[in-house]
Parts: sequence; C-alpha cells; structure tokens
Amino acid sequence: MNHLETNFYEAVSVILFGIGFMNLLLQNNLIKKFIGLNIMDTAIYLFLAAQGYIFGRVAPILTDGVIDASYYINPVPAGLVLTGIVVSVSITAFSLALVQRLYKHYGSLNMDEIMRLSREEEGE
Amino acid sequence: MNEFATILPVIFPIIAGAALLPVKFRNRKQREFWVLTITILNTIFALYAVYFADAGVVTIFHFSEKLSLTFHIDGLSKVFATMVSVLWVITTVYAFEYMTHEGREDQFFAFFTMTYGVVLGVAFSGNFLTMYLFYEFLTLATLPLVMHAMDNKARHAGKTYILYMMFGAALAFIGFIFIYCYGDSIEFIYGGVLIPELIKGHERTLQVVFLVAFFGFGVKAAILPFYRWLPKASVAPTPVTALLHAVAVVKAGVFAIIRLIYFSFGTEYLMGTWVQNVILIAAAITIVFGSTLALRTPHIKRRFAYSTISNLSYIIFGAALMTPAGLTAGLLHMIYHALIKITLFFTAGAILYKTHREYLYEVEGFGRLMPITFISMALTGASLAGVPPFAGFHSKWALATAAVQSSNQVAYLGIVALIISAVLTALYIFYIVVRAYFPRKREYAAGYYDHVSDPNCYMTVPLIMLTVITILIGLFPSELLVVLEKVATGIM
Amino acid sequence: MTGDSILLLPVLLPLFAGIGIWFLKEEKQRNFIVFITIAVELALIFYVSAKGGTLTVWHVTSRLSFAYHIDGIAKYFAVIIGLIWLLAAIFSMEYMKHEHKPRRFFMFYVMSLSALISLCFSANMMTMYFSYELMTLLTFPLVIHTQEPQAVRAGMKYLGYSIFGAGLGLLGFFFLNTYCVTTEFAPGGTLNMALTEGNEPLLLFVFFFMAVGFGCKAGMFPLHAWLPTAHPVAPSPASAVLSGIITKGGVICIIRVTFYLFGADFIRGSWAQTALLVLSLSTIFMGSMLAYKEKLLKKRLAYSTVSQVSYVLFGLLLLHPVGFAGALLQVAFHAAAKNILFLSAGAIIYKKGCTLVTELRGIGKEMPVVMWCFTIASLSLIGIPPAGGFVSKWVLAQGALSSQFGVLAVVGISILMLSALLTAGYLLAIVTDAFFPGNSYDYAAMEKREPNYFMTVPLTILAVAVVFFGVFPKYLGNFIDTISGVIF
Amino acid sequence: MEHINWIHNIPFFSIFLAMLGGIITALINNGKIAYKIHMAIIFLICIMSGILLVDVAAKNEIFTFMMGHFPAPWGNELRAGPLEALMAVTFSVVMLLTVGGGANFVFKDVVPEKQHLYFIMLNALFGAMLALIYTNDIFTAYVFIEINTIASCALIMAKGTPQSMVGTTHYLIISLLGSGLFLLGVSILYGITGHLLFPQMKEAIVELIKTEQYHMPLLVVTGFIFIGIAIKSALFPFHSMLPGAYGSATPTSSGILSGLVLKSYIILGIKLIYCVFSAQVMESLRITDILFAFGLSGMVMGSVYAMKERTMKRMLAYSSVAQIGYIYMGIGMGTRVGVTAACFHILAHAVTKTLLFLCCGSFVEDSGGKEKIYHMRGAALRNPLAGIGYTLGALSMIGIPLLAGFISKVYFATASVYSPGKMAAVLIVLGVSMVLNALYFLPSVIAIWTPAKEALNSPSPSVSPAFAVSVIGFIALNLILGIYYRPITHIIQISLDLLAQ
Repeated sequence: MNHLETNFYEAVSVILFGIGFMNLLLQNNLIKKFIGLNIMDTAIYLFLAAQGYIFGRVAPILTDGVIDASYYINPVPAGLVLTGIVVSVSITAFSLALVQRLYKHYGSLNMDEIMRLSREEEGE
Repeated sequence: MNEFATILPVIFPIIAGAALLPVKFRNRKQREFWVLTITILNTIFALYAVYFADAGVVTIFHFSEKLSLTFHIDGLSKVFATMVSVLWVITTVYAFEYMTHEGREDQFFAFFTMTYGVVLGVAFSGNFLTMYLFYEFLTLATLPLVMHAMDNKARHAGKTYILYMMFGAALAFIGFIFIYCYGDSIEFIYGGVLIPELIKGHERTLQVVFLVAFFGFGVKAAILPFYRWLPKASVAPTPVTALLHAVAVVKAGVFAIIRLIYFSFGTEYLMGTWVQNVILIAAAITIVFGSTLALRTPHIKRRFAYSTISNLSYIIFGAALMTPAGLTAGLLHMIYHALIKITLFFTAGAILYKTHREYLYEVEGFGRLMPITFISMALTGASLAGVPPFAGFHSKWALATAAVQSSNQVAYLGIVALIISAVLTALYIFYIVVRAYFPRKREYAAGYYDHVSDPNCYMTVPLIMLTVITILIGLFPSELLVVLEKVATGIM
Repeated sequence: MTGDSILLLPVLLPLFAGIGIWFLKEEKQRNFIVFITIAVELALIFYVSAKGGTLTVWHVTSRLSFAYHIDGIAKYFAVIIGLIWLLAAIFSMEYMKHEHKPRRFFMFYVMSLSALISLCFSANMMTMYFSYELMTLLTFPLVIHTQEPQAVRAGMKYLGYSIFGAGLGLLGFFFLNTYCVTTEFAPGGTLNMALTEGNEPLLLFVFFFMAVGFGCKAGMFPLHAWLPTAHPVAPSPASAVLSGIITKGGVICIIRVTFYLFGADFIRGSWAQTALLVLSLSTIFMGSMLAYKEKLLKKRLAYSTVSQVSYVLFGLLLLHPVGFAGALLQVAFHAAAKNILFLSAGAIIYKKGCTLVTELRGIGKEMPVVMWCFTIASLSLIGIPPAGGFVSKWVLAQGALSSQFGVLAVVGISILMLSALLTAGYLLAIVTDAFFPGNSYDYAAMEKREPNYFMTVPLTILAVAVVFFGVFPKYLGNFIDTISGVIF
Repeated sequence: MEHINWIHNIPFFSIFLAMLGGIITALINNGKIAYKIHMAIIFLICIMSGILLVDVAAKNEIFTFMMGHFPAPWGNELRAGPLEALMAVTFSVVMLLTVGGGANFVFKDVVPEKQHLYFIMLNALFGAMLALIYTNDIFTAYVFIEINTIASCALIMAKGTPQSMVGTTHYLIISLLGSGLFLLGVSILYGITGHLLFPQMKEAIVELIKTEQYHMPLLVVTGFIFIGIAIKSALFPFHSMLPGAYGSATPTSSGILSGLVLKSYIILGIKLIYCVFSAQVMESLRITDILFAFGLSGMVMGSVYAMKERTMKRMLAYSSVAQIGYIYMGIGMGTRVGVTAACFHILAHAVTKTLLFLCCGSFVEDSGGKEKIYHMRGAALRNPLAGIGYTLGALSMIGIPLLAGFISKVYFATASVYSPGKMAAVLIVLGVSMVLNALYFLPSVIAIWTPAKEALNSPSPSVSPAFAVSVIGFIALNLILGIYYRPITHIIQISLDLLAQ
C-alpha cells in the first residue's frame, strides 16, 4: 500500500496507459481509438516526467549561476518526453488523415463496418 | 580426366534436357534423332564412368568442412547405374512410339532426359548431402512427367506425388542432420560413419531417427503406409510409369535406404535392435499388402503398380536383414524386378496404345491377336511369380535363404510373407494372361477386336529384348551373384 | 551337362511333340502323332528305367542345379504314369470329338506328361519344385478347357491352391537348403545333424508345412477344396488323369521330402507325424462322406479321389515298410481304378449326356462293357477281392497294425473300414441301378449305346490290369520291396 | 591530434544520407527523378556498408560512434560490428533490387503527382531501418521504430485503393499497440536502470540480477519490450495485420515490408538480447521459451493459414508469418547456434520473399490484375523469367538443397541437436512446416505453369530490363546464400561472440 503512496505517479500513469491501451485495442470508433492512443502516450510522458523529477530541486536552467548538478533535476527524461510528444503528434496527424480518407470513402468511422464494406468490395 | 568422366553422365543429360526445353523440333524424326543421340551418348558416358574411370572420391565443391558436393562410384553405384543406363535406352526407344498418342513430346523428352542425369546423380553421389540433393531433384524433375497430361486427374496425381515426396524428404532430412552431427563425416562408408563415443547415451534417439529416416526414404520406395502416391501416379504416360515408377524413382528410394542402413548408420549398430524388427515387419506387411491390392485391382497398370509396391519391399526386406547375404538377395531382386516390371508395364502400355483398353476384363481373347505382347507378359509374369528357372525364383530363393541364415524369428515371418505373396503374384499375373488366352464364352460387342494387334517395332523390339534378357539372366545368374556378393560385402 | 543325356529325352520329347501337335490341323494325323509320341515315350521310360543313371543338366548356381536320376520310386511312378497316359490318350481321341479346340487339348495333354516325367526323375529339390510348378501350369489349360465361366473360376482356384501348396513346399526348401548337407535326394535323408542339433522343433514345423503343402495336390485336408471344383469341370479324360495321376504328383513330392530329405527316422514318433496321420484319416472319412452325399457323378468321383489318395498318405506316414508298400500299391490301383471310373463317366456323358447319378438307371444294359469296367473299378476302390484295391487296403491295415501306433492304428483301421462301407454306398448304388433298373424301367426306350473301341479298349485293359494285379500282387510287391528296402 | 577513422563515420553517414535523400526528394515534384535519387543513395550506402563490412570483418572489431558531444553515459551512440554491417549490406542490396525491379509497379499503382512522396517514404523507411540496425540507444530505437511504422503505413496505402487504406489502418493500430508497449517498457527500464545506452543498461541489469532487486519489474519490462517487438515483427498471435496490408499494397511495398521491415525489428530484438538483457538473463526470465513456443506455433499456423488462402499475395503474407516463426524459434532456442541460424534465416528470407513478391506482382499484372491463384494459370508461360523466379523462390522456401532456405533449415536442425530439451519439437515442426510449405507453394507453382484454358487477352507482358536484372539478381543471391554460405555464417558467428562480450 505504502508503495502506492511513494510512487503514485507511476501507478497513475500505468493505469492511464491501461485505459489508453484498452481504448486503442477495443474501441470500434476510429477517432476514439486514436484518442486512446494519445492517452496511452500521455501516460508514458507523465511517467517519464515523474521519473525525471527529484523532490526539492529545480529545472536545469542556469539562472543564478549555480553549476552544481545536484541542484537540478535530471534533464534527460524531459528530453525524452519532448521527443515522444513530437512522435505521437506526427502519428496522430497521420492516423487522422487516414481516418479522414476512410470516412470519405466508406462514410463510416466504425472499424468493423469499414472492414465489412471493404470485404464486400473485394468480394465483387 | 577421370573426375570429369565421373561427373559427365550426371551433368550432360541435365544440361542437354534443359537445352531441349525451349527447342521446337520440326518433325518427329529430328527429335528422335537428337534425343536418342543424347541418351545413347550418355549411356556410353555412364558405362565408361562406371567401368573404366576409377576416379575414387570426386569432390566438386566444399560447402563447409563437413558438407560437400561429392561423387563416388562404388559397387552399389555400379549396379544401380548399369541397370538404369541400360534400361533407359530401351525405354526411350519405346517412348518414341508410345508418346505419339500423348502429345507434347518436346517437353516430355526434355524432362525425361534431365531425369536420366538426376537418377545417375543419385547413383553416383558419394555422400549423404549429394544424395539428398539429387533425391529432391528427382522429385522435381519427374513431377512434370507425372503431370504430363495436365488434366485435372494428372494434376491431382501430381499434387499427391509431390506431397508424399516432400514428406519423405522432410523425414530423410532429419536423418541427414543426425548423420551430420553424430557421424565423423557424411561420406558413404561401408559399415557406417557414426562415432561410437558421440552416440553413447543417445542410442535410443538415434534409433528413432533411423526409423524416421528409413520411412522418409521409404516413401519413394512406397512402403506402407506411404504407398498411395504410386498407384495414383500411374496416370502418367506408360514409359514414365515403367521406367520411373518401376525402376528409377522407386529404386532410388530403395537405393537410398540401402545407403542409409549399410553406409551411414552401419549394420553392426542396428543389427538385432528393435528398429530392425520394425522395418522387417513393415517390409513383410507391405509385401503381402501390395500383392493383395494388386489382385483386387482390375485396372492393369494400377495392378502392376501395386505389384511394384510389393516387390520393392522384397528388396527392402533383403536389405533389412542387414547381412551381406540379405543385401545380395535384395540387389538381385532389384535387378530382376527392374527388368520384369518394366517389361510388364510395356505390355500394358502396348495394349493401351493399340486398343485404349485399360481393364483386364477388356482384354479377353487378345492373346492370339497380340502374340508378342502377351507372350512377353506370360514369360515375365511367370518370372515375377517365381516359377523356376525364371529370374524371380532365384531372388526369392536367395532372399529366403538369407532370411533363414539370419536366424531371426521376425525374418521367418518375412519368409511366410514371401510365400503368400508368391501365390498372390501368380494369381494376379496369370489371371490377365488367362483372360487373354482363354476368353470366357460370352457375347462380345461389335468391333471388340478392332485393330487389336501387336504395335510396330519401336515397341515390340524393346519388349522382345527385355524378355530375352530377363530369361537369360534368370538362367545364368551365377556371375551376377558373384558380383553382387562383392558389392554386398563392401569389397567392391 | 554331365551324365547320361538320354535321361533328358523322355522329358523333352513330349514337350516338343506337344508344341508340334499344335500345328497339326488334320485330326487323324494328329491322333496318330499323339499316339506315337506317347508310345515312344513309354518305350523310352522303360528303356531308361532299365538302364538307370543320373544327369545334371546345368548348374544354375553353386547350390542350385537341374538334375535327373532314376531310382525305384522314379521307375515305379514313371511307368504307371506312362501307361495310363497312353490309354487315356486313346480314349480322348474319341471323346474330344464333341469338345471344342481339340488341338489345344492334346497339345497341353502331351506337354503335361513331360512335366510329370521330369517330376518323377528329378534328383533334387530345385528340379522337383520346378517340375511341380510346371505340372500345375501345363495342366491348368486342361482344367479350364471348356472356358465356361465356372470352369475359369475353378481353374483360378486350382492355380491358387496348387501354387500356395507349392509355396509351402518352397518355404520348406528354403530351410532345408540351410539345414541339409545337400539338396540332392538321398535315401534316409540328408539332414546336416550338426546344424539340426537344437533346431528340431523348427524343422518339424517345416516338415509339417511341406507335407501339408504338397498334400494340397494330393487333395489332403485342409487344402483339398480345389479338387472337387476343378476335376469335374475338365473334359473327362482330363479329369481322369488329373485325379488319377496328377494327385500322385503330390504323393511323389511327399515321398521325396519324407524319405529322401528329412529321413523317416527324424520324423518317426514326432508330433508332426501324428498330426499328419490324423489329417489324412480325417480326409479319408470326410472325402467318402461328401462323395456319398454328392449327386453329380464326376463330382462324386472327385470326392472319392480326395478320400482314396489320403489312403496313400496314411500309408506313407506310418513310416513303416509295410505301410509304405500298401501306399505304393494303393497308388497303382487307385490310379487305374479312378481312371476307369472317370473315363466311363466320360463315355456316359459322351454317349448319353447325363451327368447326374440319378439318370443312370439301366445304363448297364445300354453300354454293358463300360459299366462292367465301372463295376470292377468300384469293387477295387471298395476293396473287394479279387480286385486290386483289396490287396492295397489289406497291406495298409497290416502296416497300421505293425507300426507302433496303438490307438491311432486301431482308429485308422476302423476308419478305413468305415470309408470302405461308404465307398460301397456311393459306388455300388450306381452299379446296381445301372444293371437292375427295376420294373418301372421301360426296356422299349432302351437302345445300345456302346461306344467304339477307342473308348472301350482302354477301359477294358485297365479293368483287366486291376484284376490281374489284384490276383497276382507279388509282381508289384517284389518291386516295391526293393524300393522300401533302400529306404528303411 | 588522433587521426579520424573515416570508416567509423559510415554508419552515421548512411543513416544521414537516407534521411537527407528524403528531404531532397521532397523538394522536387517528379517520381522518375525521385526514383533515380533514391537508387543513387541506396547504391552509395550499399558501397559504404560493403566497405564497412570488409573492414570490421577483417579487423573483427565492434566500435561505437558518438553522436553529438556528450560522452557515453549521457550522449547518443551508434554501434557497428560485423553483424550490423552485414545486415546493412543485405538490406541495401535487397532494397536496391526490389525498388529497381519493382519501380514499374510503383509507377503503375501510384498516382503520378504522388510518386515522389512514395520515394520520400522509402528513403525515410530505409534510414529508419539502418538506424534500428546501428543504434546503441534504446530511446533512439523507439523513435526510429515509430518512423519506421509511419513510413511503412505510407508505403502500404500508397496504392490509394480503399482496401489498402483499411489494411493500413489495421497495420497502424496493431503496430501502435506494439510500439506503445515498447515505449512503456523502455521508460520503466529507464526508471529502473537509469540508463538509455545498451552497455550501461546491461551493467545495471546484471547488477540488479545479482542483488535480486526489482525482479518482478524487470520481468514485466522485458515482457513489454519483447512483446512489443513481437507485435511489430508480426509473430504468430499478432500477425493479423500482415495479410490485409501486404495483400492490398503494391508488390514493391509488400516485398520490402515483409522482406526487410519485419526483420529490422527482429535485429533490434537480437541486439537487445545480447547487449542489454544478456542471454543468461533471458534464460532466467524464461523469455526465450515463450518466444520459442510462439515461434513454433507461428511456423505451423502461418502455413496452415497460407494453405487456406486463395489470393497469392495474401498467401505469401501468411508464409511470411511462418518464416518469422522460424526466426523466433531460432532465437528461442537460446543458444548461440540457434541465433546464428535465425540471423541466417533473416537474410535467406529477405532475399527469397522479396523475389516472390516481385514475381507475384508481375503475374498479377499479366493476369489482368486478377489476384487469385487460379487466375494465374499459365502466367509463368507468358512470363518465363518471373515464373522461374517464383519457382526457385518457392523451392527455396520449401528447402531444396543449393538454395538459401535449405541451409537455414540445416542450421536450425543442427542447432536443435545442441539444445536437447527442444530438439524433438524443433525437428518435428521443421518437418511439418516443410511439408506444409510444399503443400501451399507447389500447387501455386503448378498452377502458374499450367497452360491457361482460354487465351487471356491481356497485353503480352514486356519484361522491363530492370525487372529482369532484379529477378536474376535475387536468384543469384539465393544461390550464393545456398552455396557460398560459409563466410556469411562465419561473420554471423564471430559478430555474435563480439556482441555477447
């Protein structure tokens, strides 16, 4: 129990990840799927950020000339998060474009529906 | 020079056949000329390589330390290669006439020629990998021949064929791997190559593996329960059925089994183990089973196919005795059966070619109208049934004597199988002959006997030659036996 | 080829003559040639029998060879076969007039003779087995001669049984090839005692199976079933020689195997002997029983063959000189008698065309000569003096008693008696009906149907022979004693 | 002033070139030129990687290349050894041949104004794959995985047909699940070890195992990462994305995707096994056994699905599933020989499957766009070269001697002998899958060689020289791998030893 208290960031993020994952996996509506994807990613960024933050330290920006590393938090996770955000943005953009085209063609956002239609098309 | 002579008979037909593929011959004469030239040339090459070029072990290429592409003509190769190369010419001549009513001869003869090289490859191969290689090629080269008609029936037969062959190859492959891992080389050395200290503790595994590999090669030799492809494959043109499914392909399977037993695993390792009993029993069962089915099959070619199944297991039985005497007997039967069965198929082919009759109740009373055909059938049939002094008798005699001397109870079982199968053989062969010579009293449809007569010399000459050879070799087997004993004891 | 090549002559002559006969279209001429051939053959047989000798035709392999040689058994059987073959031939010259394809018939008829002679003369297993198979194959066309579907079916049955029997024999040969010193026949057996040591059970099994296998030709239970099917469908002369002579082919083989390969001493007292005796006895009984119930004449005769030939086997398997003598006598007399019976049956079919025993009432009046011969033959088979059958059965009984089988001997004799009664039942019934048709028979419809001399002469000769040797058995007896003297 | 070793710059420059090519291509709006640029770049990279391979194989060394100015614990690194170089060479050669031979499919399938985009994506894809091969930093790996995903999705949907879009969506979603898991695993691992570079992570993990801390999380992490990779590389239970995608994409894309992209993930996996979770750790966490089981089931099931398939491309896709199964089986054996076999099979499958897809594409073309196998009656007779190519490819897949497939089978079987526990399973499944392969490949081969009933009124196919070259090239590669395989396997072995250090 107290484990949870000590690293509740991690716990929350994992729960979030689960939610996102399930959405991505089980939702039929494509838009919701990709929202799930974003939740998933966000959860991980939260996780990383939480990893990176060390209690009682400040962001590694030289304001008052302190160059002692132990004064600052770890910058690398932040870097990772930024990269991750870039990636997820691009993926989201790509998938939304895809969804758009699918909707144009099939007039539906429901994955099963779309599958069915396309199979019918193949059929004839 | 000698190295080259060894490889030539393998390479030449393959290249020549490949070259024939795109060629469109202007007329029949031209094609026959070329094909016959190639075949005869190659037979000369082959016989030269077998009897004059003593090149020993010829390694073409090393894949790795152990794996290499190696040819080596030893006694066994000599026997097999001689048999094949002599019969090939005869069959080719026969095929010229026969194929005129099948069509697409260009393609046929191209693959037919290729197969020649591949079979010799199997015969000459000096290590397990090379044999496996040509074994696979054999399947592929013969597939177009089996499916020659290319109608649905033929294609289906082809698929069955390929499926069974691949299955067999897969099993054989496992055997290969173990020889590769547990042998000190993959060369064929009389007495086996397994390293005792390596196999210590793995005997059980290796025995199982041997069994697996045995049945793997057994597929080509149509041993129970992997026989189904053979009768199906008799949709192929008769020369194919005769040469490949009575001599080349199936005998290649037997040949491989002999290699496996005597030259890879080694008899002293297998002798008296449970696996020996298993394969003896398998052979015995197949012997009886094949003859029984043959007796129950009215379709002449398929009947002969079943008879092949039974007879192949005679050879396997001999080999499975794992004594020199047994191997000698097996080889003797291999040669005899090759001659006999090819003749029988030729007769069936002649009937089919002239009258398009395929079932034995359709040939009643043909005996007098096709004398050469049916006299050959009667004589070789008697020989197959083991009527002394014809050929079949000696091989049976040798087999059974070997079995007795091996003083192995299971082998006695095999002798009983031989006897039963002998009876069935007599019945299924003579039933056709009887039907042909003593037609039952009944009304025959008008035109029943139309153009029923012996085919022309292209077909009859091979028939006569084969029959004569069969009888002669049956009357004077002593010299042959001497040679075979040398082979079987690893001297030659 | 080493030895007196004259031995080859009696074997080859009928073979080539037969092939020659195929080309003789004209009947008289053909009959003449057939007669001459067999007559010459007979002369040759006498000649070589007198001369004796051995001949090795060629060595197939070191151990297998084709070899002939003349000994008592060979002479005995060869002479009987030759004689009867000649007579049956004469008969069939007439009989074949109403059958189709006489050429083919005579061709195979004559060729079969060569197989039989080669069987008698054969000097080792290989030759014997070869002749045995040859005999089967050459007589096969005789069986299916009519080419009726049931004839063909019977023919295949004949082929199957014979080859299977031969196969069992071959099975034995394989073992003997290993366990014998040589595969040449030698009185007293050629077993290699050193090897035999410890393998007796195996070898006894082998012997048992060989005997059963060759017993097939001799119509011994359990492989008898082909005989009643195959014999009747053949033309009568063919059935005559089939069940008179060919069955003896099996007997020869059994003699060779028992006395010349294994040797009587090896078998005497073994379970195999007992088993075979029981088999033969049961065959005797069963044969007579079936014959008694059978209505079709030729089939009835066939069953009677089944029973009668097993007398021979019984005698042989007693493994005792007297039994042996009885067996050989039975061979001769049964051969003669059974031929008479079948030939007369043939004559009846030929003249009157009736095949059922119920149709034979009063036939004795119509063809007296034939039926007299028939009667004598029946008496011989039953075993009533002065006919020969009496002698053989008497000696057999003596043999059974003098051999050391207590119970089995008694049982055997009683079965012989029983079978004799049954025989009387199934043969004398015909005779009485034939001669004493009773009042209901209208003599008006009766007409003389006596066949011509081609048929009557052979019958008469045989009948006379049966009676003669029945009265003076010692001519045969002495000869047989010389044979058994060699063996025992 | 230490002298700079130019060769050590090759990895970076090859990645950089590929990416750069993408950017340049974006500027010019012409498919043909884009194609030429792309080919040029790949060719260049091919040469460079060749040099690299020769060098490292000769020196038998493995070096790291520092990117940016941060040294080891913080900075980002590339790392190149014989294995990496070998893979780079193979990938670029295969890429070269596939794109060269498949270009005409691209120009046929993709609308002209978008063709240059296709080549952008190809460049990006290739760059990403090279990065996956070379990288020494797990987060970089993640990033390039994502790039890989996007690029491959783009390639699939390039055809623009609704089917291809649906296929793409499916592919995208599944692979996003995979990369999500991978990312989670990576970040937790980072949380545990505090490192992103492989060597440091390895030390940390070894330490953890010794002190038996974080056993559970470590297991979970490894699970996440490898399941992620498994999903990406379409290991059996996660294969559902392949058929739709490959079936609908243009042959070139299908070839590259199944031949190379899947493999790039697997190579990453192998590197992770050796450089991060040392083989012992994998054993102790029983990951290998799971992969092994998946692999086996994949081998069988993939072939079973393929047998049911009537469309040639989809059949090939399922066959890829089976082949991926082979590779994972090799990895799952957990022995050095097993992984060697797996690596060799990566190459063998790469050269074979791409060949098959190309020939299949030309059959489809000749058969008037019909994709079912029975539509392709006589396709081989109309286009013998493709026919021979397809036949050889099929035979290699079945495992006929002298062809690549046979050698990898030999290696797998031999490897099995050295891991007794799994021997029986491996041998049986090998045999079964060989038969199954024969069962679905040979009917198609027979079909294409069977003369067609009605004369098809399609234009008699003109075999473009590029296509001919690439088919012949592939056949040659196949034979080389099947005959002169020794040096290659040798390189693989030594590089695996190097990696394991």
